[in-house]
Amino acid sequence: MVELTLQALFSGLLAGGTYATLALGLALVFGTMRIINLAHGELVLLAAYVAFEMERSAGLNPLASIPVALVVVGLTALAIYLAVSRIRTDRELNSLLLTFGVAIVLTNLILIVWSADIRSTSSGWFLEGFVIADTLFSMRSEVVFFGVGLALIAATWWWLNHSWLGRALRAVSSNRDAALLMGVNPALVEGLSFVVSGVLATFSGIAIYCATVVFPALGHNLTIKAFVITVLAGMGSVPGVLIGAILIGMGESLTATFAKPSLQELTAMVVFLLILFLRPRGLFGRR
Amino acid sequence: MLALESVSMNFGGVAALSDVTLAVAEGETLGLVGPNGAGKTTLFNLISGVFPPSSGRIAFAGRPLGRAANWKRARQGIGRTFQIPQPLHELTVRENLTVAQRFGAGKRDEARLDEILELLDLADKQHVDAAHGLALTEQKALEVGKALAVEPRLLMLDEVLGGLETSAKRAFGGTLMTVKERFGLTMIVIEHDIETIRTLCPRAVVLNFGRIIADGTPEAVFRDPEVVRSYTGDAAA
Amino acid sequence: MRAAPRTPLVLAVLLLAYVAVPLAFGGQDYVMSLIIAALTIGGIAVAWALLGNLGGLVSFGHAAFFGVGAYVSALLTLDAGWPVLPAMLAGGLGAAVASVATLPALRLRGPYFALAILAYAHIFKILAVEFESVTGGAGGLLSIPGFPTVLGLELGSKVGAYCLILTIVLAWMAVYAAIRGSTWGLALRAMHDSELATRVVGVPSTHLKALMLLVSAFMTGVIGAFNAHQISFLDPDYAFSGEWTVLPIAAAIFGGYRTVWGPVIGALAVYLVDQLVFKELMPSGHQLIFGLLLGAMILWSPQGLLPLISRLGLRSGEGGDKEGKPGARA
Amino acid sequence: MRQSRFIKGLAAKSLIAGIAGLGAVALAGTAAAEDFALGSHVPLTGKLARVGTGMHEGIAVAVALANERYAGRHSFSVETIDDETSPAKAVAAVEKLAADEVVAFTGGYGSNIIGPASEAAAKADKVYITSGGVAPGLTERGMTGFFRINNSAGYGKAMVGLFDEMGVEKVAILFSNKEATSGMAKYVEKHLEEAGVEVTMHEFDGSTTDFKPIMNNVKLRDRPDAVAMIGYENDYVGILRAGTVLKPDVKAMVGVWSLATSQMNEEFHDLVQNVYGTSLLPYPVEFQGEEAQAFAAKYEELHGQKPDYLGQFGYVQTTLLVDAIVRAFEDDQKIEAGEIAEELRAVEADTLIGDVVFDEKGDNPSFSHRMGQHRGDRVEIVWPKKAQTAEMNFPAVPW
Repeated sequence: MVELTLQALFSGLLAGGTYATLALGLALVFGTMRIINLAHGELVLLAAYVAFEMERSAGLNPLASIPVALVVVGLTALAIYLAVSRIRTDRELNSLLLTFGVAIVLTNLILIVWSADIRSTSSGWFLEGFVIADTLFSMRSEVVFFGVGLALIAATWWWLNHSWLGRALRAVSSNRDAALLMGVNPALVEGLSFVVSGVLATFSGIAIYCATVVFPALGHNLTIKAFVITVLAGMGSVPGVLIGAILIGMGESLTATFAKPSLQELTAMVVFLLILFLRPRGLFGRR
Repeated sequence: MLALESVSMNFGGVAALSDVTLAVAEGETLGLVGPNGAGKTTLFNLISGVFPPSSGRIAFAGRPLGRAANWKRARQGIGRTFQIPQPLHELTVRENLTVAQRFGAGKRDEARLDEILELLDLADKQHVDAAHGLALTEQKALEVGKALAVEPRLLMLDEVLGGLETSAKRAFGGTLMTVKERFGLTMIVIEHDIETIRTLCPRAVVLNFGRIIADGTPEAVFRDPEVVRSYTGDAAA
Repeated sequence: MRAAPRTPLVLAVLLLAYVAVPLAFGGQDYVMSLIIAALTIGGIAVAWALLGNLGGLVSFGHAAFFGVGAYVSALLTLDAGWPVLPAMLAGGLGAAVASVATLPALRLRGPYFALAILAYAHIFKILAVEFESVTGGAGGLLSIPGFPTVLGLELGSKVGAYCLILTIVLAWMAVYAAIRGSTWGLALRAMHDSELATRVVGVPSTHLKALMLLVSAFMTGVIGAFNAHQISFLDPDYAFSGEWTVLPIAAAIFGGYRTVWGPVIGALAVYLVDQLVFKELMPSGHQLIFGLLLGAMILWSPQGLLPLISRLGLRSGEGGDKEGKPGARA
Repeated sequence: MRQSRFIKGLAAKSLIAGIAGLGAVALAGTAAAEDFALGSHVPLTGKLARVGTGMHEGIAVAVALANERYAGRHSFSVETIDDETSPAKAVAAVEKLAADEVVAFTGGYGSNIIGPASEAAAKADKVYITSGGVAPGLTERGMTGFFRINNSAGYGKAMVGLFDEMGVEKVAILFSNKEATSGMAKYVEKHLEEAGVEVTMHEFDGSTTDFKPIMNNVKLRDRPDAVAMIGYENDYVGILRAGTVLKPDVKAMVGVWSLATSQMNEEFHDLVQNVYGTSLLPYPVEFQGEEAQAFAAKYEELHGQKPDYLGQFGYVQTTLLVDAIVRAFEDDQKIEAGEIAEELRAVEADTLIGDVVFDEKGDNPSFSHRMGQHRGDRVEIVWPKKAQTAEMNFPAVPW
């Protein structure tokens, strides 16, 4: 019993690390522009497929394909931003529909280019077990990317709070007009937030490629999970994303262990709705 | 008609209204004055139920309003305007009034709408897009018209004369008096212009920093040293 | 006042739909099937647009109501022996009742509402899987009864099913038009951009929105029930499939969701062109076209296809690129 | 390399579609022509795109080989429509193909899609043969023109038979909450329990990626002798990875479809070692007999890869159909659905997937799958005994 609980919590914690990286990109754009990028999951997936393609055709380790994936996903994110920035009326909803369209396009492009087969890394190193005290079991990839995720979250947090650009970004998110007066170009900053979200999506995609399997239809699930965590965290809270992600991860693994694995999804959805209804600003949201 | 009892309102720790106690008699026209940020509009928002007060009680026509929703208060007979005109989008001027009448007064009475439009000099514009086709004076008139269509007993006007030229102001002030007489209204009027208050309101209440600092005839009130200080201190610009 | 000059046009369209289409395509089952499927999407699109336009609520989870309607109707006919047509109405009611569970979402703003409803669709699907004793679980329901013969018209035939779905869709359009033309409709349209102003003149905006949600759910539920009896099988994946959300949205956006005709025309255009043209060109992944279309419409003509056409036609008259003059929406 | 294969596949598809179009036109022109157009709907997009494509490729091989076999006498083509894993589109596809006057239908994937699609075919008075849906209900509908060469009982028999031979006493079943998988899980549960085996059930959602919590439950609570996995590729990979990490003390990991395949062996080589799954043939395929070798050669020629089980099923069902059509046609130069059905019902064939004999419902009761086991670069057939290419390696797990 204790062992089961500990393992469930440990698994949930590690899953939470991956979820956090996944959600942070979405949360960043959401925080800056009030735009929910429904194609975020597809960006993550795109990174995974770039890693797959590099591994298959050039035999590269997934980690080594990060630079290429960064470029591909970053440019795609930028392209999405350029499209979204053209929206003039009712940006909040129209951007939702637009990125929804982009998501459909990306999913089908991935299907056409890489087919519907499931893909995952063939690098055995990532899949080796990592065992703590003979009771807590995990894969190396999970531990590695948990660490990477923590580092990315810390870096993003530091960047938002201490760098000039990060502060500009936060200024734009709280008051676009005031930011303009401060000499910050909101378009530039918003574009930047999309690119940074692309960077985060890249790492998330590589992590998922190394730990689990990817297939074209996965993007939608990823977006939903990211959004659930973003809502749970609350607008603009970077630590909130981490904590929210870990809560969701643990909630899922506890449900799978002690209730019924098929109810995992239900847990996440119910938590999501409860937060929306009872505490719409999220657990750690400002405002 | 209206009674406020120790009403306070805080926004995130900042007191917008503190301990306001105020009674308005039936048929009265009360002028509400004070510098910007004194809490005048907040008071309107509390009475019309945009948000509930942090503490205190408000009673209308002898009954406590409690936490009744804003649309219910409209139906009970509280009409109000907004300082920045808020026409109902996508509708014509007449449709604006139709909606207000149908939902606020619970009936359809085209004759009365005609009368309101006529009184407010909007008859020519009744089929114009309310959100995009009106001049400022007309927008202000529509604000009053929507509130009247609700068939209120209490009408709260938030700077409906603000921003108008002197002659227009005078004419519109006259219209308001006619309207009040015609429909037997109790009115609370927020206005910056002392002259307007003098002509429209037998009684004036001055708010500053969320507190009532004077209450009496306009003459008496505007001579009150504290009122003068509050005005020269804040509203000179 | 609005309908008067259009009466001949409406009559012509009705004649075309009820007489010309069955005469022309009645013998070609597959064309009729495509049209039926397109109208099914169109019916959801009307319900979606009613909620979007009048309620100001964009939903990303109409599959939730579609699925509930389908299950309720299918189970009533299979287990309780109900006749199909009353069961379909009950399916609509079931969806409306299910939408009561989604009422708390009305407090949420735009995108939050959209995604909250999506969460409901997920939850309903999981429940359909888990309550196996009632719903048949993941295995679903096979051999759901088809449509009866009414007044000599065999609704189970292709032409019959076509007439049935056509009637339902037209009825929904009529309901939509009637609500929109009423004072309620005025209040609902006004709410979209000026909610507080409507409330202080006595409009119970949340109640009205809730009502629109219920009506929209009811409509979608009946369409879901129609589809269940038409296809004669259900399983959770199919009944709550994202397709029932995606295609209607694309159709409504494409046709213009602020008009009564737009969603249906959009559905017919999008679905038929996709199935007859794009599918030939791209055997795999042609849904891509939907995505492109949706994106392009949002960028260049968020009011839909009809305004786009009229704008292209009347280019000289338009000064700037300002969207949505009220006249164009009425 | 993969990509070029795909493009070739596309080219082949469009070529086939083109030929089919021509064939349909020719058929419509002359009623007693010797050109037979078959209709096919398979999912080439959507959730089942991968498996649909596999069957599609097998059908293409069957048609190509039939053209060689009957060269000079008859020609065959197949017109395929992507049903996008949607029942409504499958029904429309069947109706369109029927309107194009195809002779009969071969294809369909997913019981939920085959159900309505085959009903549409029956309405158009056409024979429908498939291997894509194993739900028992499909052959219980009293349809005379519906044939299925496989069924869930055949899969279940193989899995239960293997467990029986292993002599396990306790089995944990991990299954996806989808239609085919949950049906199969219940079949296996029932038959194992009847055989006195203790069973624990773990139902998971199709979107599950982390199987460690489930596997840990299996390891610490259930402590079974063997784990039965009933899902799809992504589930198998997840379960096996969880197993590799947690190393539960079990003697065997057994799956069903899509597991003991060459593709899984190549792409998840270490992960699937010693794992069992249904498989008709060993890998690398040792095609024995002329037909099997011809099939394999043609498959490689057309699709640039070794055939998998999906291709074999698609091939077998289509070949049976083609031969029945020819027999039905040659006696009186007429194509009649009833006659094709009769010919199919008279079939007693030893095919690539084993014996095929249809009962009056169109089911193939003699269908029994075989179990393969991943061993190094090979997949050995280990059950049933008579089809064995190697003794099973038991107990053995990937870790």
